[in-house]
Amino acid sequence: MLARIYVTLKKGVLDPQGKAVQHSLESLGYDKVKDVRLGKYMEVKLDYSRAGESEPIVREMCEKLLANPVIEDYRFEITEE
Amino acid sequence: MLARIYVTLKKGVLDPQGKAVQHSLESLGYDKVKDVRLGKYMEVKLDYSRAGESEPIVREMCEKLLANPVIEDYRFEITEE
Amino acid sequence: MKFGVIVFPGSNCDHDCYHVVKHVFKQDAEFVWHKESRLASYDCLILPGGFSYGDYLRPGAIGKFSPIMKEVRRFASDGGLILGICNGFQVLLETDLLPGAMMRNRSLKFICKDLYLRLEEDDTPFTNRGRVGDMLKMPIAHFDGNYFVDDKTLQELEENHQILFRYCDHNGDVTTDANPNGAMRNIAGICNRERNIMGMMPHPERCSESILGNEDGRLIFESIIDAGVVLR
Amino acid sequence: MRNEPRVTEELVKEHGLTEEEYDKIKLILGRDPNYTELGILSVMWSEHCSYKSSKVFLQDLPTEGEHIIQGPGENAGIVDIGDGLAIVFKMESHNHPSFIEPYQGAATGVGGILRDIFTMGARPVASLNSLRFGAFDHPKTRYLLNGVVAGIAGYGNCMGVPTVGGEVYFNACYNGNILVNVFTLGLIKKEKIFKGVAYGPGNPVIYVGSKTGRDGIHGATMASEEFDEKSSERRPTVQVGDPFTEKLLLEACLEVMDTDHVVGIQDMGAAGLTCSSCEMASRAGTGIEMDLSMVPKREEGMTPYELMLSESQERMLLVVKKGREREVTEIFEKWDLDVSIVGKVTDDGMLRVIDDGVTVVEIPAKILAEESPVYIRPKERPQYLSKTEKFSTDKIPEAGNHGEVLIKLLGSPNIASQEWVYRQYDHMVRTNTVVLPGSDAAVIRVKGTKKGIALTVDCNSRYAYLDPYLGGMIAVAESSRNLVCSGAKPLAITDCLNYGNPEKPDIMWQFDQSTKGLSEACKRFNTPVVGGNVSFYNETRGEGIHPTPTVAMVGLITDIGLHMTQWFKRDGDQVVLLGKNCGELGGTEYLAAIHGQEEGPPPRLELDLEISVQDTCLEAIQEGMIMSAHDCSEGGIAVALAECCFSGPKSCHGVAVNISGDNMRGDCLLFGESQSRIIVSLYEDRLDDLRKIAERNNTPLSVIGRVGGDRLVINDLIDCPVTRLEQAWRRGIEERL
Ligand SMILES: Nc1ncnc2c1ncn2[C@@H]1O[C@H](COP(=O)(O)OP(=O)(O)O)[C@@H](O)[C@H]1O
Ligand SMILES: [Mg+2]
Repeated sequence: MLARIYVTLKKGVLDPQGKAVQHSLESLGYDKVKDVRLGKYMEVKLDYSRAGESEPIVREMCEKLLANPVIEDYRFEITEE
Repeated sequence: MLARIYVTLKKGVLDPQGKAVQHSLESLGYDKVKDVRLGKYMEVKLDYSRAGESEPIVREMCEKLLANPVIEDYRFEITEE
Repeated sequence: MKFGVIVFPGSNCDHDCYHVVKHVFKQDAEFVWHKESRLASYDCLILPGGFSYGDYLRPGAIGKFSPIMKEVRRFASDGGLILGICNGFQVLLETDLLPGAMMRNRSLKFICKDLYLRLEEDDTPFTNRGRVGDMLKMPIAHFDGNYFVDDKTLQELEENHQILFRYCDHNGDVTTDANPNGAMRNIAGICNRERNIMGMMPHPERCSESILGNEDGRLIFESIIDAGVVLR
Repeated sequence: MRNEPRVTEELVKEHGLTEEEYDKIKLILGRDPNYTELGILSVMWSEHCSYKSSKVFLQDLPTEGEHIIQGPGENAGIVDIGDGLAIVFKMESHNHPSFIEPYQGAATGVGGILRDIFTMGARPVASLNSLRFGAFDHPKTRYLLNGVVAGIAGYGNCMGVPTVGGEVYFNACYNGNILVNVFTLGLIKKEKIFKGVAYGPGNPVIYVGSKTGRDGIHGATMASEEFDEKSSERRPTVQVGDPFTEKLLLEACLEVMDTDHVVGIQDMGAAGLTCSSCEMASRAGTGIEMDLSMVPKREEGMTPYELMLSESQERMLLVVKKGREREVTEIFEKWDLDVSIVGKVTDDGMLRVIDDGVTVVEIPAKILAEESPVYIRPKERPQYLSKTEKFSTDKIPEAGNHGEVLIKLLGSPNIASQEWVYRQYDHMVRTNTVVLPGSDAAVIRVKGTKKGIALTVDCNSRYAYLDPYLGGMIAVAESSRNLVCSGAKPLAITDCLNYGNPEKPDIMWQFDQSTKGLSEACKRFNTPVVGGNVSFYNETRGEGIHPTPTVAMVGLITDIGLHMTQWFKRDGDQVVLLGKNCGELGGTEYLAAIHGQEEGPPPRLELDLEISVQDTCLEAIQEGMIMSAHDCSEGGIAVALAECCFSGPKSCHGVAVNISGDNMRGDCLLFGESQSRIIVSLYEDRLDDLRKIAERNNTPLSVIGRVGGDRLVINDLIDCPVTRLEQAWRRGIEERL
């Protein structure tokens, strides 16, 4: 199974990297850019045969390690590879 | 419109971060983890009214700035917010 | 006093911390390998700076699972003194031994330079040698020192006098311009409520010898040694 | 047999081998090489690995001296510093990879030079870097600058090795070819030196570090070619650095080397497994046999060709004593590193590689490592020199307001404060850095002794362009002067010789001339060359860079308490100039930045005068009589004086001086870059002592003024508040970004 995990900064947490990217885009002339937020994208390959099996495991991995609950939210999808 | 952009390392390019996360998950007892790859996830808000309009722009932004063509691939989706 | 310096894979200020307590302050010191699951008896543990696990994923994130961290927690709850410097501070945050999180510096660049700190609390084992309002010159060297915490916790930190250092300018004023990394309220160092755990981004071990041109860092180590004597 | 491409004429050419070279190969082997062998031979005989165009020209460099333990030929040079200790250092270029991918290119450059040092058993304690970018307003410059600096920071900081100094230059000649030269110095106990030797047939060969992937295959050949549009297609071969793994590798290797299990050890750099194995065998007069099935792999289906040529980073090859396999393996496993016994030392002198039970490579190791072709390429004095030499100061209009010119110069990128760069480097970790970046040379202490080590890297490539011989000499003279200003006695150098295409006679002439100049100066300063690196083919579409013989010099301070810095310390101190103002404008920063010209003969260098000035300065520092010492380089005496005023970590000082040069124009006097000048400041009552030293050494000395006030005043030419000068200087680079 393949878990695709998205870790983003919580609403209300300032995102200096997103701001910097936004700024660069603007200075390249992309004036329609209104906001940029930067996060992490992870692909975790798991040796399970069913999505249902891996779901609680992936959730646990996110809680424990992959996201920092003080500043980050996460979500994920699980698919066959 | 909202562009969700995924930037990942090209196949074959070493991913030290992914490797370290994988190692850590393994030593936490997640023995079903076979591979971890780390990438970036970006949300770019754009002041366009139609997806078709923004698509070439987003592609260009990826090529120019958001992805490093030497070592990274990218893909994106565009949705209403 | 006996210090233990925890060595994570990727720690790189471990030797510096050891050198300072052992050779400058003539205390007992030992390195403690992160894979150890038993902790000998120490009076103070130092979590040194560096890049534990390369700072991959997030600074301190992977280090928190090192086997030794279980023992560090126990040591903490028994009231032992713990000093986390730079990456050590980040590990303490990730471990929840201290509240908050570190984000990338506002400038998105690594910053290594001397700057000034205002001492905010002198009633801790780490700062008892100073007086509130003292100004200390100390170097920082980090990529992720942009301290963040939710509003409620921030208020608690203030109310419980847990903020020990703030970045200030050469006049001692805590200003936005003096903030090197975007940290909330210029926070450079905090302690826990029980006041036996301190985390700070600046490096006192880099400024405790006259040959290095600055001895302001001595205050921290001398305070700890004083406190250690009292504890005994 | 496997499906390997047949070796055709076409394929041979693609591998960059000439017909004659290929004939030689056939003659040696007595047969046609197979595909894997062709790959191996082509990298080992590439310019980058074999030095085939430069070898003969490097033979004249002085490489021996009283304190030299190891000269060129090993992974790094070694110099004795007493107390049972030695220093190990080397400089390497990573120009091409950094142009293609600035962050990773620079990062892996740092990784490579660090491995060169700890492979000898030394703990790396300080790094330097010398960077050259195109014109600041060139569209790629900012991107490259940002990436390279971040890459060096990213790798070096993570390793916990302080980057204590360096240099940054901008010049349009680097628009299509930046230079990234990195240097590391390590400390070692004299009796614990390791070398890359595979002694003892039967001893196991051990691989440790990252797994092998398809990274950087043909990196070495890439460094041996000019850039063209197709270069970007080679991008997938870019290596990614993993400083965390390297940090583990460093600690683990030092731990292993603390035992007595290790016979020899070498890092895998350019040409990876191939280069490390054949060099180790060749040095020991042995052979090595390897079984590729034992090599840790990152990807599936890798061919022998790929495995042998991969330049995956963070890998080492060890030969250990037979029977110690388990002990060695355990140490590496403690550090969570991949480790595998991949082969053994043999007595037949062959590099033999086995894949799937089949021998796929069988070539004498010596042929690969030492018997590459050698070329004495034709050389010819370049045309452009007859034009640039026709320079006359009279044609340069003298700018009206010298104060404004000084401000402009101080803010120009080649003179402005480089703090934006070194602030991103951890320059204090290890708590040894006694003089941080920002003075003439960095100084680190050697814990457990009274000693200090000073380090600097220098090259004015504009001088080298206008007069390669003189440029080579001046690079050495300036390095030495910088060390002396920090209170150190120069010991030895390492270099990076960066040039265009050596197949062009005028480039070869530049190379020959500047190497001769460098050599001559090293002999006179008694600073042998203990190692270095040649980087050719720094050309894009036929446009070569300025010849750039970068010199990194290391010196010893016997009493660290007597180190020196460049800035004024106290109001009231006397300011003294050692040396003479000759007012030469040729090749100056003034001419380039203010008048947009790169012309003229560079300033003269009289070695006797230079040595006398340096001797006087060093003696005076060692006698403890002076408070500051700063050498005059780019921007001349006006810039040097300004830097003395404001570059210190504490408060600024003003100064008022009267300088003289016979009847020369104001701009020549202020901004001319005459060599062999040092500005010192001292207590008034030590003046006579200084005079005595100067007299004994025959050094021209003039008392030119006094520290004090808050303005810089030079004759009736300049009178300007120091804060204004300082601001221009501090903001110079940042403002442009
Ligand atoms: N790339 C760099 N990395 C670290 N330090 C640097 C770098 N470039 C310049 N510096 C530091 O800035 C100071 C000024 O450099 P430079 O003007 O080249 O000095 P000098 O002319 O005396 O050699 C030196 O201390 C130098 O080490
Ligand atoms: Mg210089």
